[in-house]
Amino acid sequence: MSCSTHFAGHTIVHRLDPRPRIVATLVFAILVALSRHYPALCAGLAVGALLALLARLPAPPLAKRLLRVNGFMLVLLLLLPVTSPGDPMFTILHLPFSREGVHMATVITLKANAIVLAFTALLGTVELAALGHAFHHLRVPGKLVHLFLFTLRYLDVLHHAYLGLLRAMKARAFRPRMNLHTYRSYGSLMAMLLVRSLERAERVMDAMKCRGFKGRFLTYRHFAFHRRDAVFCLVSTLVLILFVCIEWIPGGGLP
Amino acid sequence: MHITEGVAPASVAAAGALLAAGGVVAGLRAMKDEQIPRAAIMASAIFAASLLIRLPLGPSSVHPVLNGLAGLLLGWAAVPVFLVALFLQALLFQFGGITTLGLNTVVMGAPAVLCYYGFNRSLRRCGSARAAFWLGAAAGVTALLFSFLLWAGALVLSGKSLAVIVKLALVPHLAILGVEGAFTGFVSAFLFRVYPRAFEIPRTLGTGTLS
Amino acid sequence: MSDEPLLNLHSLSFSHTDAEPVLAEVDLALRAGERIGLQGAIGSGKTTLLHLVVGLLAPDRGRIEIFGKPRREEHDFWEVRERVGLLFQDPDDQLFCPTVEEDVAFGPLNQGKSREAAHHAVHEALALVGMAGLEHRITHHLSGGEKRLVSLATLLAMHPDVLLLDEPENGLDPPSYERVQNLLLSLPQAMIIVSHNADFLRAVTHRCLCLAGGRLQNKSW
Amino acid sequence: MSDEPLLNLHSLSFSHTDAEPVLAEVDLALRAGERIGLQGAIGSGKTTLLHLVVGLLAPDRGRIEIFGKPRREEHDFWEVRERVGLLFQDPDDQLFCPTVEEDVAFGPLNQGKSREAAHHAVHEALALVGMAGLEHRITHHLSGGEKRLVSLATLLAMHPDVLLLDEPENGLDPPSYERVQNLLLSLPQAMIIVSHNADFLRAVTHRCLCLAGGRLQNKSW
Ligand SMILES: Nc1ncnc2c1ncn2[C@@H]1O[C@H](COP(=O)(O)OP(=O)(O)OP(=O)(O)O)[C@@H](O)[C@H]1O
Ligand SMILES: Nc1ncnc2c1ncn2[C@@H]1O[C@H](COP(=O)(O)OP(=O)(O)OP(=O)(O)O)[C@@H](O)[C@H]1O
Ligand SMILES: [Mg+2]
Ligand SMILES: [Mg+2]
Repeated sequence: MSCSTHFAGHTIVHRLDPRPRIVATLVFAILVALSRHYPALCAGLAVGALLALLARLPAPPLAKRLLRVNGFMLVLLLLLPVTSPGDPMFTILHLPFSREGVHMATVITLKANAIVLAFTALLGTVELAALGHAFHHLRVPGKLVHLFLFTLRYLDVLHHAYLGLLRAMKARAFRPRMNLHTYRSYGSLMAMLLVRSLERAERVMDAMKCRGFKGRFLTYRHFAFHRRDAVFCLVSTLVLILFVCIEWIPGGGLP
Repeated sequence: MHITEGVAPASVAAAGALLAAGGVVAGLRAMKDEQIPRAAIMASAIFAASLLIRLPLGPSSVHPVLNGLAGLLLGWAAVPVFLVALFLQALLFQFGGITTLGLNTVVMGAPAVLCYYGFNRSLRRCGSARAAFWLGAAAGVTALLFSFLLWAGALVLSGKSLAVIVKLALVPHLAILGVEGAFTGFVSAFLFRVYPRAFEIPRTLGTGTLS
Repeated sequence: MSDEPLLNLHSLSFSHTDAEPVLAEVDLALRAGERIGLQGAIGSGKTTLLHLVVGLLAPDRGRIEIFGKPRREEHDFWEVRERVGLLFQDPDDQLFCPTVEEDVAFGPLNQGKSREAAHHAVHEALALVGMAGLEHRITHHLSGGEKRLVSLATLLAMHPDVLLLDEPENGLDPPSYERVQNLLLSLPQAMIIVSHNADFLRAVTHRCLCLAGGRLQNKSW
Repeated sequence: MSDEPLLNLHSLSFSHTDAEPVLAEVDLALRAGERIGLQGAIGSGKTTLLHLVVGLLAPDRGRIEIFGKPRREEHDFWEVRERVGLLFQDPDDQLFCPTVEEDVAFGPLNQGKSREAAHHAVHEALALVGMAGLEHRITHHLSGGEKRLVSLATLLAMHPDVLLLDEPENGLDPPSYERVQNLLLSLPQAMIIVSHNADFLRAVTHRCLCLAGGRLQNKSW
């Protein structure tokens, strides 16, 4: 069991170099976040959906993620039109639904779904350790990259330790209820996990020193930039330019 | 208490990202190379705990936020630690999101740093596990309360009409305060008895390097 | 109770993932007072079998009957866990409270005992494993052998009818090893004991089983 | 080099806290090609002794001489750590990179080797422990035995002159156990091997020492 797995696969998206994927995702997310009009937002959603299809994201987990975002959006869709001041567009049960409210809720929903789809398809498909190395090549500060890589390494160690302790508690007839005994027991569980991990952190530092570590990390893995990556860069640049045209050049993007 | 993808308009998201970047740089400078494994283990613990531990509350359950605890144990390094934990949550589970990553880092990280300044020193000097419990509990409550205020502020800045969400969230969050306080208190008292070194942080805001 | 087995597994199958099964059609009966040894290569599923018995994992197929009742749902196992003590393979999993006393009292408190009764059970159990006087020690600072013995005390304090012990002798130095061996011989409970150590099993158990390829076989010495 | 010991400890004393000392006036010499076994009760200070040798802990009193030079400061030990391989008691402490390949390459890269040379060292070391083909596996998905063998490969990739092995056979099933035993017999390096298992030490080492009460004694079989 693992709580840190990416969407593995062998599609064209999976085989792309992670570095241009990171850059493209970031630029795309920023542009979508900046835009306000329906044509561009719909185009963004289409791009996100296309990427998700290309990456063959498995339906059930993807649906769960989208539900997590859209659950909140549903609340917005129900609340915003009623609570935003403005001209009523229509009324249901005597509640006036304002035009501004409907507009705002729809825009937020479109943006969120477009970004989530693209983000999941492009970055959710990178093996996590490779993502860390890609950050390194993109000049993210070294300490942050190593913090990221170490965090990955210890996620599963901790997860296992947690499962072990939780089972031991259950095996001794523990049942979570709403009382101080429960909070204290979970507190002990968490603290014991921390104590053991903090001590482990010291031993890991020792192990690194023993292997000649003198305060500077050296990376071993490198990426190869293939022709398909060049094609991806070109296509994504074009798509992003087109997106800017649709949103910001008055009437320009659309015939 | 994450700000969901797409909710914050560009200006608010950008302001959050800038603030977070400042905090992360400060945190990285404060963190020595030797502390990287320790910070990483805290990041995994925070990530795992918020995912796995469910504290029963009435008919439902809540997960601990732990940013008060992170501040007590990490100082300024809590900010990059939250950046990493939140990035992983967004990437793997779509809690929060990438355009709101900066905002969420501020919402979680700023109260952590506040707790460091407010409670770390007294915790190191206090004389009994009971005192450690109350100091930890105070840190947990303070951090969560402050996080809620930041979260509410960011939402209201994003659109006046979003204030209604804040009103809806107020009552459940007040209930959570007690649970978070008790939980952080028990963890602090445990650490105080078993591993008091946990509260020693070699150096804060320093002039170290970024890489 | 007499001849009715305390614990009865009928053609139990289990796999951790969709991969090949760890256990395939395992049958096992444990009677009162009986001590059974369980051997098998690394990763053969010994720990998995013990975890199935107390409901920490749910079988894919097969029936589990404990104390004469079938056990299927989580709440069926609540009673089981109060009467069957499981010693974990890694003593670090077992001890999670700050002090020895709190840790040993955790089980009795979960059984609904009063603070006084729990206190009494703690002292009795620690005396039984020869660790009286360690009440206020920090569990985390105990040595490996002490951890193992205190873990055993956490079980005994719950007065279980059955003990499931996962490598109780692993990583012990000779004196602690001998203490564990004598303690097991002196306890009246029925037990299943997992170990890689044939000598230990020969000294402690009545009969020995071997888990291989997901199946249980009788093992002769 | 001939008769000059690789490693020489002179009346070394050490205590973790202000409490009673873990090591008191320990003397030890290790010569080229020699394999020394080290036994002792739980908590007797075996691990502590190995950590002192590579400078992870600093002695309270006494002298450490390695490769003919006295070693006192942190930077004295940089050379020591490049030429003395320490196998940690818990393999989870040893493997900290995401993949096996990166982990094994970590040491050679720190020694200043080029990427190609490191690559070569990785494959050679993995082949030596019989784990060739595991290069791209995620370290934390390895089984216990595999972790142990890969940890050993991380040391061998640095081509050390001395190996310090802390319970290298612990928790292994018979086939892995045998593989480790044969590997150690086939390696040319001088070694100190800590273990609770007398049979293992008898098979692998030339002589055996016992740590008790903070002092080292020769042990006869
Ligand atoms: N949580 C899990 N998820 C997936 N596979 C698991 C899990 N736990 C154990 N396994 C696998 O199931 C198999 C049986 O594991 P188990 O721990 O029962 O073995 P074991 O016989 O106790 O071995 P050992 O002697 O090493 O303790 C192993 O192959 C192991 O890798
Ligand atoms: N970091 C520490 N702080 C305080 N005491 C320690 C620390 N590490 C070890 N000790 C104590 O020092 C003593 C020696 O420990 P060490 O780990 O060297 O024993 P060991 O011989 O390796 O035991 P084992 O066979 O269990 O591995 C033990 O009593 C232990 O409790
Ligand atoms: Mg097992
Ligand atoms: Mg040791």
